[in-house]
Amino acid sequence: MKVISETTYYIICGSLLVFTVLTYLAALVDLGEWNLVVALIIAAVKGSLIILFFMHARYSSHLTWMVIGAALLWLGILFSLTLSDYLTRIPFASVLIF
Amino acid sequence: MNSEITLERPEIEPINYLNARHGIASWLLTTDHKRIALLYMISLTLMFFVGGFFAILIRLELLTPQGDLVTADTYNKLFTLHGLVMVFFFLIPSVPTVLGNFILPLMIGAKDLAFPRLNLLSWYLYLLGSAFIIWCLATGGLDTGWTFYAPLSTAFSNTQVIKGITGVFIVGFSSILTGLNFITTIHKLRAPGLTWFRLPLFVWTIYATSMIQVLGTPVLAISLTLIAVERVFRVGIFDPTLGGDPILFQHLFWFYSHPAVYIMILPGMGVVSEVIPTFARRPIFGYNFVAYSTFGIAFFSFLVWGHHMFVAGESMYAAMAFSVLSFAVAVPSAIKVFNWTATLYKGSISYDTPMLYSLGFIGLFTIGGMTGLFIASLGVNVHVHDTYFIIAHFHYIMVGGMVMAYFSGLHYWFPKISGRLYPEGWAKLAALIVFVGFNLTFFPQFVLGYMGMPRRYYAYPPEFQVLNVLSTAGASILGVGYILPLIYMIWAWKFGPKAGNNPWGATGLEWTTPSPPPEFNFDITPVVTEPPYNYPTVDDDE
Amino acid sequence: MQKAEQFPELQYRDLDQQREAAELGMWIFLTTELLLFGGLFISYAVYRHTYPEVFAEASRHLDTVIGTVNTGILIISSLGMALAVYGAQTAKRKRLLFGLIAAIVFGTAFMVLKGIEYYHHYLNAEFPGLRFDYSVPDAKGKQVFFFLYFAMTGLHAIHLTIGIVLVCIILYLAYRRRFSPDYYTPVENAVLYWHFVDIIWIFLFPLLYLIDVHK
Amino acid sequence: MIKVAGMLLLLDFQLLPPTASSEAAKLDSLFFFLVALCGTVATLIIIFILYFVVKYRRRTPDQLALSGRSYRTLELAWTLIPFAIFLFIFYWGAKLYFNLMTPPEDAIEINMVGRQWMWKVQHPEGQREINTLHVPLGRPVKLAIASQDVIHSFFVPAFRIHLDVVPGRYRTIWFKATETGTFHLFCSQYCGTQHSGMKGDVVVMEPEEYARWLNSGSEGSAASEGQKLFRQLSCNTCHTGDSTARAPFLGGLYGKQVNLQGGDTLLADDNYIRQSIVDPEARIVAGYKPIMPTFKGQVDEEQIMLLISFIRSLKEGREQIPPVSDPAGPQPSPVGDAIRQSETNANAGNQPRTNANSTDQE
Repeated sequence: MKVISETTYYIICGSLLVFTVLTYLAALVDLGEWNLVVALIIAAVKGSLIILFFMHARYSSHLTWMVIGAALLWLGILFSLTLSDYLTRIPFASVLIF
Repeated sequence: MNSEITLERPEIEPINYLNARHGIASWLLTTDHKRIALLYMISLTLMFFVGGFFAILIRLELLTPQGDLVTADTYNKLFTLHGLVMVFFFLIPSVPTVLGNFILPLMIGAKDLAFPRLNLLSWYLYLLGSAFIIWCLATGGLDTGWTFYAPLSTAFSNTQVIKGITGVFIVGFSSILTGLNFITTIHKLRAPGLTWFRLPLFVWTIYATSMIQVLGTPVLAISLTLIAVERVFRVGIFDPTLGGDPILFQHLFWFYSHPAVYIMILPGMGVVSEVIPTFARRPIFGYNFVAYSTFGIAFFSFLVWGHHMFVAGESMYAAMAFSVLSFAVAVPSAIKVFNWTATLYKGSISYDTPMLYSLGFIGLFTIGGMTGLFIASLGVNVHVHDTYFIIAHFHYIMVGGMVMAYFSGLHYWFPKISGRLYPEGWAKLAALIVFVGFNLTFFPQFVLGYMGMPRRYYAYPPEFQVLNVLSTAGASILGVGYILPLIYMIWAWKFGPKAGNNPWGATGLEWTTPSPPPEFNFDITPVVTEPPYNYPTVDDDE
Repeated sequence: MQKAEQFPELQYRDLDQQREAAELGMWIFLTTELLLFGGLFISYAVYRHTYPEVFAEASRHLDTVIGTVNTGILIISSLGMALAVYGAQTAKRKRLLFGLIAAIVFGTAFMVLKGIEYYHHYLNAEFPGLRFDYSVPDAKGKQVFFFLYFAMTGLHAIHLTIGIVLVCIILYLAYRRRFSPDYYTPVENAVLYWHFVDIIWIFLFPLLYLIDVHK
Repeated sequence: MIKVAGMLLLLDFQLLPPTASSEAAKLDSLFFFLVALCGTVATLIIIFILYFVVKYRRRTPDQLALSGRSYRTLELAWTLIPFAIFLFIFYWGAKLYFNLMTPPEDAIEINMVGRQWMWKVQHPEGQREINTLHVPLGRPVKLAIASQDVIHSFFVPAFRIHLDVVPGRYRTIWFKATETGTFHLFCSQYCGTQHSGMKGDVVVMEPEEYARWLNSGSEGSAASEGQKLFRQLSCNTCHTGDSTARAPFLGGLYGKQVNLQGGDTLLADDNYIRQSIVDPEARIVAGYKPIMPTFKGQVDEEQIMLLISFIRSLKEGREQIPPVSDPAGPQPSPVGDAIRQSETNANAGNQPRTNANSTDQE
């Protein structure tokens, strides 16, 4: 198992904190629908940093990468197919009422 | 059957996993995958007969158009618990936990699963889940249908929903842990030389099944948790009067529960892929295609859940996408059926019981699969949705397919598990009875469904009676066919003739160890040098 | 004690194989955890699509300051866990113990702040199921938002609590010198779990706290 | 065997449901195509299996199999050909589905409410019935169905239509009956204890007979019932129709685009009006304050349908809104319908017939 230096950990932690502040600041600016996109991109970057360095995925086997890939792929299936229903419902006039 | 070996066997029984340790604790605290498989087998058999008992009561009630045997409430509880017990406590765990647990490590030349203690924990979770179901049953039952549709289950049913959900939730975790264990085992503990394309197809199917268990079950767990929270705290995540959307529950539920159908059928396909080459003495036709189609099924199974909701209120366009994907999942299934049939070509075929069950499986699975095309087609679905057509279709897959395959596997590996042979004549008779009884039970239900008999009806218009009577008659025959193996297998376990290491002359590592296998399977870790199903053949003169 | 752990279990060829299997098992477990949360995230997506304005309005009832501070706290606790692995790998026992203790302290701090938030929501009648004011405008969408808020952060908090208990056990074992550069799989797996819980929060934070805060 | 044969004769045994709608026949052709296709393939597979099993049976215990080879072309063939066939079936089925989900413009609109455990029907002319649905022969009928409690499913086997009724929204489906008679109506989505009791009849009548039936014992049209309710609930204190009113003007609203606060526009259909009654603050018309109280709990699904019928009947003009001061106010104009208009002139109010919503005209 590869040993990652302490310095790397400190740098990653620092950038995560910076990104957190960035998330907050980005939310204060009115970007319309892009607010959500920006927030999610920053979150994805932070998540990737944690997976790659804190969780050592960068130095892990292909198998670990396959597991991560499968998890994300299946999450994607759950999202895309469920939303394929909700985003195309207009012809049914199926607004939620009550 | 190799009789010489039996004769030369010395009087003293060699040490095997059954007689190596004694006492109740040696069973309840065992980490031996073979013993855990037997524990599972006993508990599953129990649950199978509990579920079967409900089924018989359901069929008896449907003998007449009026409701006369039980009350409507009781009937609703019967079909709910029949579904719940059979799906979550029998079909989903059946082949993986019993045959998979026992055979998989033997097949890949491993001494045990990767996490033996986790394996035992899975069994205890299964027991705990069953205990919740029994508790739920004892305190009044459950009447939401095994599908737990909101808002009926959250705001309207006044039965023991929470206990039922807890039971399913717990058994779901058992299923996840089993899947996790199998995946790790297959990746890490294969014998030297056993590459992916030298794996028996059973291993492929268990791997694909485990993938579905690991990736699908958590979503079921969270959706059932939400139902429970909504019910207990009167909040609304699915209840429309509080702002929720009941269709969302169906999405989450079927995200797991449709692939769950393939959790049930894939290992059955694995069994059949083992049995047919053995009794045709030929390598399986198109090994690569069968192996890939296993993964094809597992992957596509996650893309089709919306076909349960064509008329339930999902968007028309989503329905179309789900419909075309549902047709796509039929392709790999078709590939398998064609390849099994082609394996028989030029074989040396014997008619032993496992083979009879497997041939029955192909026939019934073909019918079940093809009626799936009817349902995947949007137009026909609008008519047959929630009718007996659906009931017949999925029973052809689950009972005609899966239970046949489970029986096939039980008979096939019975000599390995017990070290003894079952009585062939009785077994063949039972196979015949099951086949006839099954078709008589469920074929009329296709007709009933197209005629328009809705599912979960306890009283029905009189013109449906004839077919219902036929179905009930078939169910009683089927019941006999299921009890028979129970009797002769218990008998054979004690009194059957010794089987020897390899009674079928099959390939595969599991047949190279003694029957029953020793505690740690292999004294020397085997090294694999040849492809699977490497049966010798003679040149074709034609 | 330490010696006994140096041998692989019976089914493994060697310690490396055993460690790889344990790591693979842990990653697969995290996959199931991700999909467990996935069910809540997709519900969130669906309802945010259904009630966009109500969600934005309700989001303003959350305490952004506590949310931001908590994010930082969790990241620092993750650093502690990362340092613990480093300590275990390099046999620096102090680093190992210090990292674990830091994670426990910051994890607990997170839970305390979360509890304060929950209490405020309870006082403001924004706690569906316990105390919720249905007479406010758009009560339904708001109810769904707060239900999802409590479900998501609640499930996260349950995971974090399990994580803290787990780290306490690891800390005890580390204190008893059970780990060495040859054998530290439990540390590694606990760390993976902790970071996973952290990642979930990193997504929860903008999704719940920061909807249209600029308005 | 004899007994079964006897039962076949005695019980008027049948294998297919009646085919009583225009779409049913189309669906049956797809169904029989599938039966023929799958039947052929399944029979072929079974014949192949039986043939191989007999021909290549093991004659001596140690007989070996004959050597063979793999056929890649064969594998590809039985992968691609089924897929092509499947796409064709998909196309056929999808076309039928699309038809069923898109009602024709000239359909008669009938409202239904499903609840534990009955079907309530409300004809636009005011006739109400429970567990029976009368429809005319040869005219497309569009059903708008809502559920008051759990999910139900509207199922008429003879018409081959099926629709899950989800609480909280209207769902629509249509059919055109092609045969007179009485047909089963089932709830097919499990809905609680008396699920199997939630069934009824669809009665298809000749148009003249249907018109007569509508006329008999009618309590006044749905629109007039709705108007009474409108007054009872004091809706007219705000929806006065004045330019100074606190609430939007409802005349001619139905079927129009509405400007909402926040700049969105929305079609004022059944679902929107329903939402405005039970959850008024969800979507507010531009220029108005969110002052309307919710009527959820005060009106049930049927009453909401009456109110919608009333609003639908309003044309552009002010005089239709009953003034507060005149509780006995003028009779409203019922929803127009050619059959009803020819038969029920007596029931018509003092408004000119041109009030009828033009989309409901034949």
